[in-house]
Amino acid sequence: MSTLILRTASNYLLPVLLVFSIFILLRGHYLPGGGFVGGLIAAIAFVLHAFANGLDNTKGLLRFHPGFLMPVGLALAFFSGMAPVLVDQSFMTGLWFPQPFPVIGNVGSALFFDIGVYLVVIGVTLTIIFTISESA
Amino acid sequence: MTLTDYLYYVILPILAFSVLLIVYRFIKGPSIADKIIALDVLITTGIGIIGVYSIIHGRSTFLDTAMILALIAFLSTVAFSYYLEKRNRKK
Amino acid sequence: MSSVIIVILVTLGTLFVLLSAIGLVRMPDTYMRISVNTKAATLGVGLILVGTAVFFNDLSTTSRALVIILFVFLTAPVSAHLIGRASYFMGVRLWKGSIMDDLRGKYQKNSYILKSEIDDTPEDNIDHSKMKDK
Amino acid sequence: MEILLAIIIGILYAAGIYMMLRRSLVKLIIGIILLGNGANLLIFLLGRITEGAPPIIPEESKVFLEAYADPVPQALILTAIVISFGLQSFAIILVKRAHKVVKTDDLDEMNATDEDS
Amino acid sequence: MLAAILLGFLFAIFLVFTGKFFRGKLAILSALIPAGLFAYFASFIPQISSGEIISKTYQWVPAFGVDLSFKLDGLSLLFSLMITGIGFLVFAYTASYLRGHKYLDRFYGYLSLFMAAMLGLVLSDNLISLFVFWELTSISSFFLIGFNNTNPASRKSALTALGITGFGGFSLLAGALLLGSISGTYSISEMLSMKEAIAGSEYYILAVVFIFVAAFTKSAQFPFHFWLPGAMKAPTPVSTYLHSATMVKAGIYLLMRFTPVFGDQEFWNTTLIIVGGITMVYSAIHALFRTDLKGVLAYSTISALGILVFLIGLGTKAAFLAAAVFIIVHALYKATLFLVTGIIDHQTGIRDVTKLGGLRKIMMPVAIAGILAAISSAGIPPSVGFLGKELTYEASMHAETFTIIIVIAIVLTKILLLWAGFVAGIKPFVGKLPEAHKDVNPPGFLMWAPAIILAVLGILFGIFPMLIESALVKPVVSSLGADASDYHLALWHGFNTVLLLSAITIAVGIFLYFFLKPSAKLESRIGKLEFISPKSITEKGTHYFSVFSAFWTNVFQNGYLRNYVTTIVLFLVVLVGYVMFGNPTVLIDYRQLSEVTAYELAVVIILIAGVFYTVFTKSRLAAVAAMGVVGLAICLIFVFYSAPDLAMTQFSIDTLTVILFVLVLYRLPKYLTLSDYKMRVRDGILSAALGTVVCLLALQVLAEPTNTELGDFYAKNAYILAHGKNVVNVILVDFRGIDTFMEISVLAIAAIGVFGLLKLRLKSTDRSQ
Amino acid sequence: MTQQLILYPLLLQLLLAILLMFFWKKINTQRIISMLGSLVHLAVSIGVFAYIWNNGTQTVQAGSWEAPFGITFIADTFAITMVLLTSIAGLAVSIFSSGSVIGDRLRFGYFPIFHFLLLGLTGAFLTGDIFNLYVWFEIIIISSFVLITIGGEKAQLEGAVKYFTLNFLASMIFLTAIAVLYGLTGSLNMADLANKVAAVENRALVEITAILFLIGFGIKSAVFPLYFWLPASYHTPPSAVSAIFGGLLTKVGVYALIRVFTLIFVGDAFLDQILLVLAIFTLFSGALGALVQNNIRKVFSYLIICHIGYMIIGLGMFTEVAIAGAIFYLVHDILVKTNLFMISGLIYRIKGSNSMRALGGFYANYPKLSLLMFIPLFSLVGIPPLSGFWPKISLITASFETGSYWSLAAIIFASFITLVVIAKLWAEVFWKDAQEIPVKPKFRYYHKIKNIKRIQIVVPIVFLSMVTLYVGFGAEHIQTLATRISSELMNNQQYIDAVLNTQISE
Amino acid sequence: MKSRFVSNLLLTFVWVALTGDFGFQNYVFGFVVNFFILWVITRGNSDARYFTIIPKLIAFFFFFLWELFKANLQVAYEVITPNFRMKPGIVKVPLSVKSNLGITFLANMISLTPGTLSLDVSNDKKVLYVHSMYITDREEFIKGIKNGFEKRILEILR
Ligand code: NA
Ligand code: NA
Repeated sequence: MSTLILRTASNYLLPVLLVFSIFILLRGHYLPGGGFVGGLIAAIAFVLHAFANGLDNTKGLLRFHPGFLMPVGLALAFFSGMAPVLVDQSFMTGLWFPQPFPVIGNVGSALFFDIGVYLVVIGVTLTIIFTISESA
Repeated sequence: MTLTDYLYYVILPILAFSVLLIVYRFIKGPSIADKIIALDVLITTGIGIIGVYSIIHGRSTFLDTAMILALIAFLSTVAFSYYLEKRNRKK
Repeated sequence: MSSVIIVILVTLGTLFVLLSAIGLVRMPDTYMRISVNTKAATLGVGLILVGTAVFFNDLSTTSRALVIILFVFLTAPVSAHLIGRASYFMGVRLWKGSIMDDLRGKYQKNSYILKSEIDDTPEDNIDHSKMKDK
Repeated sequence: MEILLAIIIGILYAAGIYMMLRRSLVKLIIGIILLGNGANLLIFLLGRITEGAPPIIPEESKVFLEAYADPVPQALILTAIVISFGLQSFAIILVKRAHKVVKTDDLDEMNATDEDS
Repeated sequence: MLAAILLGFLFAIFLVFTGKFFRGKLAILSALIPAGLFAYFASFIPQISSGEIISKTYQWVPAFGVDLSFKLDGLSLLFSLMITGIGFLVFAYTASYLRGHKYLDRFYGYLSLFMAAMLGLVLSDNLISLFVFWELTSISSFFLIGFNNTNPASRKSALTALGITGFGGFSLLAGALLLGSISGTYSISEMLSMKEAIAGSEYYILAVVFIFVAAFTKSAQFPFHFWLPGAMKAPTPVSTYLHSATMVKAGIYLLMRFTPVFGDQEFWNTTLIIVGGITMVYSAIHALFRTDLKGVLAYSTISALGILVFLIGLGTKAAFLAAAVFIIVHALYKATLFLVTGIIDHQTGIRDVTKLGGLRKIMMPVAIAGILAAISSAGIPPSVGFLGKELTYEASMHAETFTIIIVIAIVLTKILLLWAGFVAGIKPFVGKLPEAHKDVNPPGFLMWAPAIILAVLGILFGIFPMLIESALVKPVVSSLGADASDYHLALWHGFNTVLLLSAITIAVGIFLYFFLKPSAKLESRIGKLEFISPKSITEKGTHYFSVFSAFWTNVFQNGYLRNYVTTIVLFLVVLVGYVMFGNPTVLIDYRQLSEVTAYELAVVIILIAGVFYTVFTKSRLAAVAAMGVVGLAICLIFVFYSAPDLAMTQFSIDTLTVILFVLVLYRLPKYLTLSDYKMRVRDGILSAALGTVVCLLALQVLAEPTNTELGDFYAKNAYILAHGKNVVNVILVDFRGIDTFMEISVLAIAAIGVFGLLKLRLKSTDRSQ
Repeated sequence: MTQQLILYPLLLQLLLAILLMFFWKKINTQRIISMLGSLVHLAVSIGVFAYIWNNGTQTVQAGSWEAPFGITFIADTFAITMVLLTSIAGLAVSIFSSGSVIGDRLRFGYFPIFHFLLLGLTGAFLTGDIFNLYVWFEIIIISSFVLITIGGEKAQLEGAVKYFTLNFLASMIFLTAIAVLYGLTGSLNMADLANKVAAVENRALVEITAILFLIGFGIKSAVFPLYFWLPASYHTPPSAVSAIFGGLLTKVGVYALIRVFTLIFVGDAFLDQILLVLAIFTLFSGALGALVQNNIRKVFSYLIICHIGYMIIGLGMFTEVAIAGAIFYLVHDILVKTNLFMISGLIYRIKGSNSMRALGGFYANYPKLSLLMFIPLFSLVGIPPLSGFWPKISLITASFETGSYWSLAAIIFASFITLVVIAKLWAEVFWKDAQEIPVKPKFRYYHKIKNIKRIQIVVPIVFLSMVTLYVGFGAEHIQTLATRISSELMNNQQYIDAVLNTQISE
Repeated sequence: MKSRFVSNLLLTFVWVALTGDFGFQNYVFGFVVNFFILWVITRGNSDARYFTIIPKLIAFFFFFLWELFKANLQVAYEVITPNFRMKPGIVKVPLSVKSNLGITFLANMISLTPGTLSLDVSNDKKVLYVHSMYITDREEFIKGIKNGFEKRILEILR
C-alpha cells in the first residue's frame, strides 16, 4: 500500500515490535508469553513492514530467506533436546545452569528450546506470508 | 459497595452492553469498512474489559494479553485495508 | 484514596467506550463512525488502563499499561486513516448532509495515486457523484 | 457458564460441519477453522474451567498459594491451536492453488479423481 | 521325497535364468526330469503293493501346525505315477509340438512347476500343505491356459479357470481350517483316526460342503464344469496333461483321500451320486453337439470325471475298484486322444471334426493310436476300458437305492462316451482325405510315439490286468479303506447282466456313431439353449455383479466431498446418539456448574452472533471479519477462565489467519449460492444433530468426577524442578516438550508445503512425471 | 546410552529431516543423505528390534519425568516391529524416490518432508501418550498433505482437497475424543488411561469415547464408511509418494486402533461387534471397488481398503489367534502395498500410463521385470506359500472359533475378488499385446533414463520382493512374532506395568 | 553511527520500561538485545533523528491529552442528543510540514482529536485531506489546523 502514514508508522513500529517480541520470548517461562507468541510478534512486525513498504524492502532488511530460520530453529531445539542424551539422561531432560542469570533468570536447555521455537515460528510465518505475497 | 463489586456489577455490564452495540453495527454494516471499524473498536473495548477484569481478580497477568491485543489488532486492520485496495484495483 | 481515583478513571473510561459504541450505532455515515470511534474508544481504554496502573501500583504493571496505551494511540489513527481512505475509493458515499468533498476527482482509479490538484484527466479519477447508487 | 460454553461448542461444531458441507472452497476453509475452534474449546471446557486464577506461580513464591486453573488443557490447546494453524495455512494456499489450477470454486466440479476409473 | 517334489520347482526356477538354452534342441532334455521321477516312484511299487505306507515329515511352519509331511500309499502312488509317467510323455511330445516356439522354455517352466505342485498335492499328508500345492496347480494352470496370452479368448479362459478353481481353493482352505479346528490337527492320517469325532461334529456338513466345492470346481463337476471346455484354449500338451490326466483329477483325489474320513455318511454319498450322475449324463450329452475335437474331448472328460465322482459316491468296494481302474483307463485313452487331436491340429491346423477324414493315409501311427484309444474308450474288449466299464456296471447294479435310474444313467453315459471316443479317435482317420490335406506333412516321431505308447498300454493292461492289479488298483482300494484282496481283475467273468449291458452299450454306441454325425447344425441347436447353461448364468451373474460393483462403488465414492463428509458425520451422530440415548444412566448434573455473568453473556452472544454471521453472510470478507469477532470472543473466554497464554496465542493466530485469507481471497471468485434450499435444510439438520450430540456429551462429561493429578504434579514441580513459573509454558518446553517440538515441525512442514505449492511450477514436459 | 535406545530410530529420522532442510537446493546431496540415512535407520531399527526381542518391552520417559507425568515412549514387540517395517519400507522408497522423483520436486523439500513423514510414523508407533500420538498423527498428515500436493498438478490438487478435508475431520474427531478422555480421567498416558478408564463408572461415556476414537482412527485407516479420501487421492501424487502412503499411512491408523482397543477400551462386546461389521463392509466395499477400476493405482488403492478389513476383522474377533492374524497381515500388507505402488511407478516409467486398457505386452517385452512384479502381486492374492496366505489361516480359524460366519464369508469373498482382480490385471497389463500409446515427448521413459536411475527404481522393488518372499517362506518366524505380539496385546497388564513401574534413573 | 547509538539507548529504555526492572543489569541486557535488533534491521531507520524526538513527544502527549478530552465532550454531546447538527465534509489542508514523520504525526493528531479524521496525504506530500464533522468555514478550519497542531509539530521537529 502506498500510504505515507502507514509507511512511516510501520518503520517506527518495527524495532519496537521486535524488542517486544524478545521480551515476550524471554519472560515466557515466568509469565504469559514464550517462544511461540514471541515469534509471532516478530513475524508480524516484518509483515507489517512488508505491507507498508513492499515486500522487496522487507526482504532487503532480512538479507537471508526467512525459511532458513526453520532448520536453524529446529536444529537448536534438537540439540537442546539431545544435550541431556550426551550426558546419559533422557531426551529433552532439562539441564540447568546452577546459578540464575541476571534478568533472564534460570538458564537451561528449555530456554534454548524456546529460542528454537521462536526462530522456527518467525521462519514459518514469514515464509508463508512472503511466498503468498510474491505469488499474489 | 467495594471497588470489586462496583466494577463487577456496574462497569463490566456497561462494557458488555457496549460490546453488543458494536456487534450490532458489525452485523448491520452496511459497508465492509463499517465492519472493519466495528471489529477494531470491539478489540479496543476488549482491551478495556481485560483491564477491568484484571483489577477485579487482582492479577496483572491479564494485561499481557491486552498488550498483544493492542499490538496485533492493528495488523488485521492493515490487512483488511490492503485487501480492499487490491480487490478494487483488480476490477 | 487510590480507590476513588480508580473509580473515576474507570468510570470515565467506560463511559467513553459506551459513547463510542453509541456513536458507532448512531452516526449516519462511515466516515463519521470512524471519526467518533478513533478517539472515544481510544481515550476510554486509555483511562481504564491508567486506572489499572493505579490499582496495581507497581512498576511492571504501570509500564505495561503505558505500553498498551502507547500502542493504542499509535495505531488507532493509522487504522482510521487506512479504513477511511479505503472506504473512499471503495465508493462509500458521504452523508447526504455533507457540505463539501475536496477529495472528489483526486484519487486516480486503479493506482490510487492521490493528487493535490484536479488534473485534466477527470475520467481516470474517482468521483462519487458519477457513481450509480447500488 | 459451563452450559453456555457447551452450547457454544455445539454451535461451533455444527457451524463448522455445515460450512464444510457447502460447495464453496472458501466456506470449506471457514468450516475447518470453526470446527478447530470448537474442538479447542471442548478441551478447555472438559478440562474444567476456573475463573481468574491463571496457572502462574506468584513472583515471590515457589509454589501456588491459592487455587489455580489446570494448566494441562491449556498446554494441550496451545499445541492444538498451533498445529491447526499450520494445517489451516496450508489449506488456504491449497484452496488458492486448486482454484487456480482446476478453475472452479465449486467443490462439486472437483470430482475427476474419483471418476476417471 | 521332498527333493522329488522340489525338483520340478527348482527346474522351473533354473529355467528362468537359463531359459534361452532350452528353447531349441535341448528342450527334450527337460523330459528327463519326469522320466527320472517316474522311475523313482515306480521303485516304490513293491513296497506299496505289499501294504506298506511310506511317510516322511519335514518341519515348515510349526507355528501354524503346518509341516511338509508326505505319505506314499496306493492312492498317491497311482497319481504320482500318472503325473510323472504321462508327464514324461507330454514333456517329450511338447519338444516337437512347440518346436522353435519363442517361449518354449517358459512353457517347460510352467509344466514342471505344475508337475511339482501336482506331486506335492497327491503326496501331502498335511491338509494345509495339500492346499498350498492345490493352489499352485491352479496358478500354473492359469499360466498354461493363458500361454497364448495375446489371444483374448485364451486370457478369458485362463481367468475363468482361475476364478472357478480359485474359488474352490478358498473353499478347500476353509474346509481344511475347519477340519483343523474340529480335529486339532492338519494331518490327514491323524484325521483318519478321528472319523467318528468328525462325523459326529456339528460342523460335519459344513466341512464336507467346503471339501465338495473344492473338489467339484477342480474336477469340473456340474455346475462348475464350464471352465474346462474353455481351458481347451491352452496348447494341446496342456489339455492332455492337466485337463484330462492329472489336474482335473485332483478333485477326485481329494474326494478319494477323504472317503475314509467322511465316507459312509448319507450326505456324502447322496450328494456325490447326484452331482456325479448329473455331470456324467449332462456333459456326455453335450459332447454330442460339438464339432471341435477338443470340445468333444473336453465334454467327455467332464463326463468321465462325473463317473468317478459317482463311483466314489456309491462307496462300495466294487465302486472303489471301478474307480481305481477307471482312473487308469481314462488317463490312458483320454491322454492318447488329446495327443492325437494335437497332432492333427498341429499338422493340418484344423480341429473341426466335420472337416477331417482319411488322415490314416498320412499319419498311420497316429491313426493306430487313435483307434486303439477309441476302442479302450468304448470299453470294447480286450482293452482295459472294457475292464473299467464292466466294473462300473457291476458297482452300479449294487447301488442301494434308485438302482434302475442309476444303471440307465450310467449305460446312457457310456454309450455317449463311446460315440465321443469314436468321433475323436476314429473319424478323422477314416473316409476320404480332403483335397486340402493332401500335402500335409506327417508328424515327427516325438509326437506320435507318446500317443502310441499310451494307446498300446491301454490294450496291454486289458489283456494282462495282473500288471496293474496288485501294483496299482488294489493298493488304491485299500487306501480308500476297503479291502479288495479277494478280487481279481479279468476280462472274462462269464455271462451275466453286466456283460449284457456291455453288449448293449457297444451296439447302441456304434449304431449312434454311424447315424449321428457331428455337425455345425447340431452345435448351433444346442447353442440356443446356451442361455440357461451354468456358464451363461455365471457370466450373466458376473456381469450383473460388476454392474452392482460399479453401482456400490459409485454410491459411496461419488466424487462429492460433501457427501463424504455427510456420511462420516452421519455415522458418528448415529453411533454416538445410539449409545447416548440408549443409556438412561447418563444424566447431566447442573448443580456443579457456575453462574453466568453479564460480560460472559455478552461474550457468548457476540460469539454466537459471529458464528451465525460467518455462516450466513454472502460476503467472504464479512465472513472473515466475523471470524475475527469469533476469535476475539474465544480469546476473551480464555482470559476470563485463566488462560492468558491461550488468549494471546489464539488472538495472534486468528490475526495471522485473517492476513492469510485476505492475501488469498481477492484471487478467489465470489460466493455463489450453489446448494438449493432443500440441501441446506438437510445439511442444517445434520450439523445441528452433531452440535447437539457434542454439547450433550460435554455436559455429561462435566457431571463426572474430575482428576487433577497431572496438573497438580506440574504445578508442584514447575518451579522447583523445572525452574519456571508459568506452568503452561513449563509444560510446553519441558514436561511435554516433545509435543511442542513436533508442533513447530508441523509448522515448518506446512511452510515448506506452502512454499512448494506456490513456487513450484512444473514445466509442461515435467507434468505427470 | 542404551536406555535411550528405543528413541534412536526416532531421533535419527528427526536429525535426517532437519539436516536435509539445510541442503535445500542440493538435491544430489539430499539423495545421498536420504539413502544412507535410511540404511543406517534400518540398521538401527534391526538393532533395537533385536534388543526388544531379547530383553522385552522397554520404555523411555522423555525429559526424565516419571509416568504418567511426562511423555512416555514405549517399545513393545508390536511397536518395534512397526518401526522396523517403517524403516524397511522407508529405505526402499528412499532409494526409489532418488531414481524416480523428478528434480523439481526434490528442489522443493521432497526429502525433508519424506523423512518427517517417517519420523511421524516412528513416533506414532513408539509413543505411549495419547496426546503425543495426536501430535505424531499431525506430523504424518501435514507431511502427507505436502507430499500429495508437491508439484501441484490438477489431479493432485483435486485429490488433495478431499484428502485434506477428511483427514482434518479425522483429526478433529480424534481431538474431541482426547478432550472427552481427559475430561473423564484427567490423564494422557495410555497405560495410566488403561487403569483409569477401567475405573470410570459411567460406561456409556467410555463407550462413546471409544466410538470417537474408532471413527477418528477409522478414517485414517480407511475403514468403511470412512475411506473416501483414499481412492480420491492415492493415485494422484508421484508413485514414490503413493508407495509410502499405500504401505504405511493407513497402517498407522490400524496400529492406533489395535493399540487403543487392546489397551484402553477392552472387552466391550458392542464395540467388537461394530468393528466386525465395519470390517466386513470394508472387505466388501474395497473388493467391489477394486473390481471396477481401470487405473492400476486405483485398483491398488481399493485393495488397500479391502485388506484393511482383514486387520480390523482380526481386531473385532478379539482372540489371540485373530489378532495374530491381523498382525501377520499387517506385516505382509506394508511390504506388499509399498512395493505395488513402486511397481505402478515403474510401469508408468516404462509406458507412460497406468491405465489397464492402455497397457499391455509387459510379459513379452520385460519378462524378468514381470517375474519380479509377479512376486508382490501374487503375494497380495495370497497364493500359498506367499506372504498373504498365512494370516488367512489365523483369521479363518478364528472366525470358526468365534462362530463368526459373516466374517468367514467376507474373508473368503475378499480373497476371491483379490484373486480375480490381480489375475485380470495380470492378463491386461502383462499378457495382452502391447497397446499403442502416443509417445509423450520429453517424458523420461525407462529406456531413456540413466542406468543409475534405473537401478534406483528396480533395486527397491527387488529388495521388498525379497523381504516379501522371506515373509512367505519364513512364515514360521513371522508367525512366531505375530503370536508374541498378539499375546502381549491380549495381556495389556504387561504394557501397563512396563510404563508405570519403571524406575527413573537419575 | 551516532544516531544508531542513540536509537539503541532509547530502545533500551523501552526495554527497561517493558520489563519493569530498573536494575543495571537489565539496562545492559536491554542494550545488547536492542543492539541485536538494530543490527537485524540495519536499513530500518532512514529517519535517523526520530528517537531524539521522543522526549518532546511525551510532553506533547500530555498537552494533547487535554485537547482530546475536551473535544470528546463535544462529540459525546452529539452522540447522545437526538438530532444531528453536523456539517461534515472533506477538506483539503495544504501542508507546511515536509518530513514524513511530521506529516504522519500531524495526520495522527488530527485523527485522534474529535470530529476530524485524516483520510490521506497526496502523493506529492503537499496536502492532507481531512474529514471533519463541523465545517463552518473552510478557511477557518484550515487555519485552525495550521495554527494549532501543525505549528506545534513544526516546533517539536525543529
Ligand atoms: Na507460552
Ligand atoms: Na486500533
